[in-house]
Amino acid sequence: MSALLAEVPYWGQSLLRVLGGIVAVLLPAGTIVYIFLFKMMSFMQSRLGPMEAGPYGSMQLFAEVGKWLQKEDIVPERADARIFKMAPVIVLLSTFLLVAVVPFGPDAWFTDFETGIFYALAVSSISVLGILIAGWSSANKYSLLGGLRAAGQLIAYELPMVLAVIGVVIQAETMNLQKIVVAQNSGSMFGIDTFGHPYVISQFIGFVIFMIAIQAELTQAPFDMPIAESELVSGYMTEYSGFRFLIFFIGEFATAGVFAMIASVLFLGGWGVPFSWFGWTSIDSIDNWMNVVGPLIMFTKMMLLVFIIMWIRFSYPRLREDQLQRFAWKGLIPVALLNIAVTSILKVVF
Amino acid sequence: MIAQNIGFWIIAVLMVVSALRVVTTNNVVHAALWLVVVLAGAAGQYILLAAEFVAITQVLVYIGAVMVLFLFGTMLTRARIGAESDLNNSYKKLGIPVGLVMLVAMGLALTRSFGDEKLPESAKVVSIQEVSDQIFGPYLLPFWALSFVLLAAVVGAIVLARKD
Amino acid sequence: MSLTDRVLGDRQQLAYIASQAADARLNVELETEGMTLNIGPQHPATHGTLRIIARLDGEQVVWAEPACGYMHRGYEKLTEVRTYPQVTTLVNRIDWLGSFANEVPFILAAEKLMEVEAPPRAQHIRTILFELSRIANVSLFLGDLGVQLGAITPVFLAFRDREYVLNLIESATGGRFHPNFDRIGGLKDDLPAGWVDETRAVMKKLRGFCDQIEDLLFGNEIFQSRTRGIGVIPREVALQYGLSGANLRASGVDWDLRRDHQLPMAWNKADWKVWTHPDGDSFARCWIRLQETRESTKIVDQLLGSIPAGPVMAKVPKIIKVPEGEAWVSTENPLGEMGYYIVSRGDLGPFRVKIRSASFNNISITPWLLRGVYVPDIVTILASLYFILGDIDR
Amino acid sequence: MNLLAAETEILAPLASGWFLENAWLIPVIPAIAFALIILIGKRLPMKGSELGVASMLASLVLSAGAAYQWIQRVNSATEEQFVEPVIRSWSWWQSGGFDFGIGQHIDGLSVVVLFVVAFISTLVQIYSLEYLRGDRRYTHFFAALTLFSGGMLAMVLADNMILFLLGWEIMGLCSFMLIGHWWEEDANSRAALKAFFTVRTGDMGLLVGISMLYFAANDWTQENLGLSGFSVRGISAWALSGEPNSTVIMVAAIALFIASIGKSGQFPLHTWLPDAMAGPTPVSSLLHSSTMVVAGVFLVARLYPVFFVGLDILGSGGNLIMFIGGITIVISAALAFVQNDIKRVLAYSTVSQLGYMMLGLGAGAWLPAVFHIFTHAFFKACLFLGAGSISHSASHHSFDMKRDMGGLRKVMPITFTTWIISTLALCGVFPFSGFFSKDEIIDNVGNNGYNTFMIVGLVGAFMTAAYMTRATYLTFFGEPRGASAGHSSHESHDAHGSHDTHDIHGDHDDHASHDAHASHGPHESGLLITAPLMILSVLALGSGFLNATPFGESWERMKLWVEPRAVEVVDATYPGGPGESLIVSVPSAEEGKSKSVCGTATPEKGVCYAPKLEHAKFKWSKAMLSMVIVFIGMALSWILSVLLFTKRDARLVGLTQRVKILGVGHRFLVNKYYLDDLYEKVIVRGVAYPISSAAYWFNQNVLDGILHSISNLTRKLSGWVYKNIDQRVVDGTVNNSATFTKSVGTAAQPTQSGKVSQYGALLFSAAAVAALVLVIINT
Amino acid sequence: MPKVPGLVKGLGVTLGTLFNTATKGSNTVQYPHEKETPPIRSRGVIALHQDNCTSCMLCSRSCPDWCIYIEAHKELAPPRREGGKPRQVNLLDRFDIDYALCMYCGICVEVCPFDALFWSPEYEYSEPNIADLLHDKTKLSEWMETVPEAPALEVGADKKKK
Amino acid sequence: MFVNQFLFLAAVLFCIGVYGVIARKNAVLMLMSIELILNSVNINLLTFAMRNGSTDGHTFALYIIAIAAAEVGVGLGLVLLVYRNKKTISVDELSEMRG
Repeated sequence: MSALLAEVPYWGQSLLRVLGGIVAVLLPAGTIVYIFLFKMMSFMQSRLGPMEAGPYGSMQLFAEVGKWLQKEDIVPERADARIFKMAPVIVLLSTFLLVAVVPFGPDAWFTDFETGIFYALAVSSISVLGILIAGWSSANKYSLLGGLRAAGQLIAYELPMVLAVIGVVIQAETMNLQKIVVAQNSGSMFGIDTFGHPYVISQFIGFVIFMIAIQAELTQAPFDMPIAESELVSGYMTEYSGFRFLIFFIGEFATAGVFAMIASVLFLGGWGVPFSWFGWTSIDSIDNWMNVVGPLIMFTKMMLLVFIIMWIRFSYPRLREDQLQRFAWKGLIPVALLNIAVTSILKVVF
Repeated sequence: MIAQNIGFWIIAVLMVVSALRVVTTNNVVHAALWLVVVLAGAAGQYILLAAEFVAITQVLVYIGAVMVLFLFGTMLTRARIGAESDLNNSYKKLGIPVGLVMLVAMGLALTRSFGDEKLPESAKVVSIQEVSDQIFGPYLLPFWALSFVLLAAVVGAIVLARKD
Repeated sequence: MSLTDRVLGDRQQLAYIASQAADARLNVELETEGMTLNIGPQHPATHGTLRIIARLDGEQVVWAEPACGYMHRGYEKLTEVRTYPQVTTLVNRIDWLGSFANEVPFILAAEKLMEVEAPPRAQHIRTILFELSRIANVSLFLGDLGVQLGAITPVFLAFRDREYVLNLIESATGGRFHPNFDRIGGLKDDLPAGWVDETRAVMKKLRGFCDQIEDLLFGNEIFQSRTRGIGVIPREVALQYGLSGANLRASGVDWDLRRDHQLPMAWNKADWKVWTHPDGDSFARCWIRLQETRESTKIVDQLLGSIPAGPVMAKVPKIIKVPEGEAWVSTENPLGEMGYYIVSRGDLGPFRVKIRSASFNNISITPWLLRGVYVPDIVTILASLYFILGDIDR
Repeated sequence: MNLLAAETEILAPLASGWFLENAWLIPVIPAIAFALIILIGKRLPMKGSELGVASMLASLVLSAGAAYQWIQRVNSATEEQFVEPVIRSWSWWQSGGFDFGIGQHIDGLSVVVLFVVAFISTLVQIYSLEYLRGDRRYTHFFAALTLFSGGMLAMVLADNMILFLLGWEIMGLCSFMLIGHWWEEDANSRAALKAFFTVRTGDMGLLVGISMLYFAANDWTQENLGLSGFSVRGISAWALSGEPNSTVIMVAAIALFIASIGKSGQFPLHTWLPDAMAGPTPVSSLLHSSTMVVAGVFLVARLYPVFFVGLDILGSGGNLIMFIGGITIVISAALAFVQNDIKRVLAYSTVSQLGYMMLGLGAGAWLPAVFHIFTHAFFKACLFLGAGSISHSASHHSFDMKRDMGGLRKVMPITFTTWIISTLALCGVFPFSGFFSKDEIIDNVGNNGYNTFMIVGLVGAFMTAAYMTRATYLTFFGEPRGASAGHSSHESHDAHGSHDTHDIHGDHDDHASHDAHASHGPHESGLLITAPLMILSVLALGSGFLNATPFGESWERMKLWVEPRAVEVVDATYPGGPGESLIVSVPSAEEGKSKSVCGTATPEKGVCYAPKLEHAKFKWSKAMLSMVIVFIGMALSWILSVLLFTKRDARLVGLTQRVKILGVGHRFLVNKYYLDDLYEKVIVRGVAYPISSAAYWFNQNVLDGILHSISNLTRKLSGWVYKNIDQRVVDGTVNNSATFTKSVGTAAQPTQSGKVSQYGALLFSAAAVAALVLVIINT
Repeated sequence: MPKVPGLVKGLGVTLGTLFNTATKGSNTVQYPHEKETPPIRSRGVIALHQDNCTSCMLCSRSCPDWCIYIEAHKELAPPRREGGKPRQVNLLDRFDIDYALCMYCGICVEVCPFDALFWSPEYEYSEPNIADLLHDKTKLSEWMETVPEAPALEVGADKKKK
Repeated sequence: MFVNQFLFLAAVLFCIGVYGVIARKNAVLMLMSIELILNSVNINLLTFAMRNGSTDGHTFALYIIAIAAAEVGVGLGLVLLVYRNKKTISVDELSEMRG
């Protein structure tokens, strides 16, 4: 982005970045909600989904937003009002912080952290705070149970997520997301460099673990016990209404989008296409049009991953809380550790 | 440098105010949330001190894990919503002179030792590689010890929290 | 020989021992201060206005008791001031999903008192409709099970295919949910033309639906881990609490009134199987219902081919007065045994009717069953016990 | 330098082989087996014991191969060539400039001990298959036994002191677990703790010694040899280089010797060893007689140059090692007379024999001492296993000789025969193995000019003969008593249950016949028990011939194979591979008086790894003298035993009660010289108690007094303030000052309340004030 | 054949449904835009054939929740045949059915001896105001237009009906 | 930027933490105050690391963070245990040694 915005004054740059961030968060979120939640889920259930607002219900999202915005913002009488109001903002905040490190093109990025992926994992853990205090401050037993469940779950699945990422970091030898993208697209597999080297192939176990962890972090089925409506009546969101619920809602899907973006950066080559197709040699030799096409490629890959997430969400029943924890600690984490060990051994050997 | 100084002072004031709220507020969960602000501020200061990795670790470990544990703990011990009266000792006022005396002592020592010494202007950000060379090189033994401490802590926490 | 040795299978024993261990553990830990959670009366897991008062320790239930009666409508009393034809339209609202099946035992009891018997054609059609209402009922259960366990898709598939069955019932009787089609001495009307072929097609669809549900839900490892070994009801306990229907058969008791009671119905004209399961856990109950749905489609298919010609109404007086006497008839309804005890004094309406509905007995086991389980398991167990609030509260 | 080049060509390279190169596998196999037993042992058909036995067999094969190849290697060397040990090392981990290696160091000493350990471990494990059958923690027992062997083997093979320490500590841990195997019995767990803590006391010495040696030696070894200061080889060379400061090396040697004392049960830390007999008999046999306890001796033998230089061995006036060894021989032999428990007799005998080894090492008789390790292991293991066999099959798990044994020679012929052979070996009767090693020690001690200690050794031999005769008589001769008479009741079983009870004994089907011996009476043990006994007794009889000095030079194979030739190795900065180092000269002690024990002046170019030692010439006259002493001891003891125990001679029975001086001596012995009382009552209570009571008094009176007076004062002050000022001054001021004084008062008054934050407040306020004061003073 | 894991099978089911819906259309109906025709016997609404009603009150009495309100007065009608006595007829003043109460049991239709009541499958008569669900005789008569013919019966039915 | 501005900040935080440890009765709040103290130490370490141009301070700051995590884990385990047994987490009521 620095190259693109060289002529723009500092404040303009900042403004553009903020706007870009909002677009990068809200646009995928809206698309995901419409395509997957409204349409794909309905189709999977032999129905059409919203059809009235706009052609094929395409304006439904705005109708929903309008509905929520005009609903009363109810704060339960015995709730801790300030914290209760703050909680959804914290959740959404973590999403915005998260998107800051995702690269969208050779020059289209917000910040270029050297420890990008580490940063991403760190800020993604902030949302736990929001969920916990949402559960606590609602003064509702179901919410408290939901909040506690969510916190336990998010902490438990953060570990396999970090561990799965380490495999990629070992392979790419960097934590910088931009460099990870470049490493994948300029690499080669078994001497063939036509397809680059997307880590989804060599780090398949890591990819699966990462996707499972994302599923859990997003509290999507089969890991949706924090908001399990048949048990806890939406858990920590029970008491929320109006635009605060909307923020939670946006947060949920925006985070899904951003996590999918990070997964696509880590495992699918992010915004890039294999460099050998166009004869690029390094990141500096990439043509400028990639800054426009790159985000689209990224978006496609993201949608693919979100499709998988949502597909599983609409097909599976949920696990029980103890099964979830057991799965994380006895299944994912050992496998992830093994993956790291194997990866590092292979890295040293080859 | 000016921008950084401004940043420092904003964050510092925020941190001090939040830290004061941590020790004075009469709601445990509020105290935890104020502590989050202090910790986040500390992460900011680390970035000013060219310690990016430590800063992010601070966020990951402190805010992502430690504070969540705190909130967990408070919620499991039925933290009440609203003010609680019995969070402080009867002799809490003793703390003020102690803290002040300590502050004065430290202030005097610091002023005399460092005066208006400045930090190097062009400190480059410490890379992860340097830190890892340190950890797995000369400081390997502490690293091992730390690993054992963590293991012991895990086992200990489980033993403590188990019911049977 | 302890109870466990005598009546339980291997796996069942393990599960039972586990539940007893949970019991013992709870007894030790009773000093911990629990949290009381009111599940219901408005809660998604209770699909109605049932309230489960659960005392929790963490996420574990220490003590639980259902509180019912929020929807009590006083059917037993209402019947006393209605004529016999009017009663049928009331009682098919008891188990609102198994509409037609509610009418049958009442009509049969009244017929028993009047010593009339419906003509064979009417018996056949009654049986077909009875089984259709069972399919409509249980297929919804299969979908709803998914929702209770967090899978959102099965319920839509269930509603989709249940609709076909409801259409059939509607085109035959005129009412989708409350057919009021049964009359003392026969049926209100004969079937409309083309109904038989249509029904055959629908039965095929429903078998497909059963396969789909099996793939989507029953084969799912997560579902199995959520239901297997959860809420184990040993055979003896099931008998002690008076469970009936699939809940009883899932505990290994081979007991089906369709086969065991000699009623003027056509079940014995068809070849079908009573499924039992040795485990007695939630999975067994759900699985039994799935198999029963398949059996029902088979019964319907077979009976459709052998409907005898003839009238659908026996000779009964226009104004129905049931002679003095008492009669008890129960049938194997979708939820379990449903029976009516009619005391008649020779009036236009019954003097006293006692309704035995399955769900009330089925949930009576919950205090025993819910001890020591986790909160999510409450949902599983309630879903697998399968009750209809109307059937509990009447 | 030309000379060097020329000679390199002349000298043939030393033979090596796969077994020597890969000797590191020997400890690794049991370690892996341990992990496997722990992980999957319980699921195996034999509950994991097969893994233990198999791994020990593998180790035995490997060490036998290594021994064979070592002999080949020695034979391939020329007469005066230095036989380079086979050393391989890898870097384990580094931290802060320390480089911790891991590796193997094989020379004659290692090979001998390796073989002994592997051999005895194998037999003991086989023996345990039967002995512990049906035990509750059968799998864990084998796991610990296997890990123990792994630890010991690792220690023996260690090329550096860190690894040595690791093996040493693993052994300590395992012995703790094994002694406390039946920890449900209070006595056992106490014995385990006692052993653990006593040995730990010694281990502190090991740590101190290792660190001292490292810091003293590291620079020299790095510079001259390119080795770390932990390396056994480096330390040896450094000690003999004439470089070290005499005080440093003396202190280090003493520290290391304290570790030896603890581990090898030397006076005054010997008290744990007899108590450790509470463990199962195989444990006693393996750990506390033949292998683990010789670790201390091994330490001295391994780092012999350090002790040699540090403690001035071969000096004129004797040294610490000799003193301790000599004292241990006599006092523990004396203790063995008053024991009724057969295992305790053997335990004290072990202590005494270890004393012999120490005496030998201290007197410069390195080879005889090492040889005694070798022979002692066989006969002592045999004796212990024999004792176990008796208790297992005859005395209904009792070890009490006086109450439950007697007359067993007829019912247990195999056990009896092996016992007699081993006893004769222990007593040092020609031609049993003990004769060749023990006599050699006594001989060499005298030869090196320590006549006093030779007499001590002879007294010890006399006493050994006597107490062993007593024990043999009590066990195998005379009338059967108690359990061995076959009228054992279950009360007696319960009474002795504290020793060796099988926990689920009765539940085990295989034991139906065994369990029936309450009615069947004593019988011979099964093959799994007697086979090890027989093998060991054969070795007890024959192993002495490996170094049979009486028969001339050609029989002294141990000397050839095991003893390092004291040589100077040139160009040792890079020792290179085996066979490449060469000898410039063969210095002897006679060539001038030099600072270096290698014989010459401080070597300019070369390094030497072992001190030059003399060997005594064997004389039949001396041997006959000691034989006579032994036979006198046996005869006397036999007569006394017959009179006392069978005839119940009126003159002897109750003698200790009648003659006061004897009574005092007896009581002194029975109470083990009151050493335990000394430790517990005098040291623990005498030292710790006054200090703590003084602290308590100080706490109660002085501190409380001060605080109470302060608080009273403040209270009075605030009362005064309230009375006088409150009436006059404005309310606000008054309230503030009153609260302040009140808070000071409340804070100061109940300081003994146990409130954490109060302590924190005091701590921090003190620190704050102190800091302030410091800052101001430092201006 | 190796067993396909249940997790994968489940995904297959949802994906299959997705494609089915996309290609063959959904099972739902976009209601206000397209309407399903209910079966002929559907009990949608009760139609009144005023002419047939004799105000005999049978329906009103047999209704389980008494939602039919009938009021009538007697009048003398001209004789059916010339020279006969004038007949006394009941003239229907009010015939209301309260659909807010009606249980759609159909007993009234069944008991009507003069075929004055019919079932119509029409179902679109919801009202924002509950009071408007009380249909009077005019409204009820209007439904008569929608009453279908009685359907043919299935094979084997007893033809001599009524 | 002055060295002292960071060090002063650390000192202030430290003193606030000390006050918290003294004044608070609730065990969880005491643990939080200890976290304040630990963080002030970390600021010091990093300041000196920057001043001296070395990375030792970073290493130890990381170690301290890890230790803090362990401490909180065990500390909260203790608090929960105490709560379960005593139904209070006020440290003042935990003085059974009071003579």
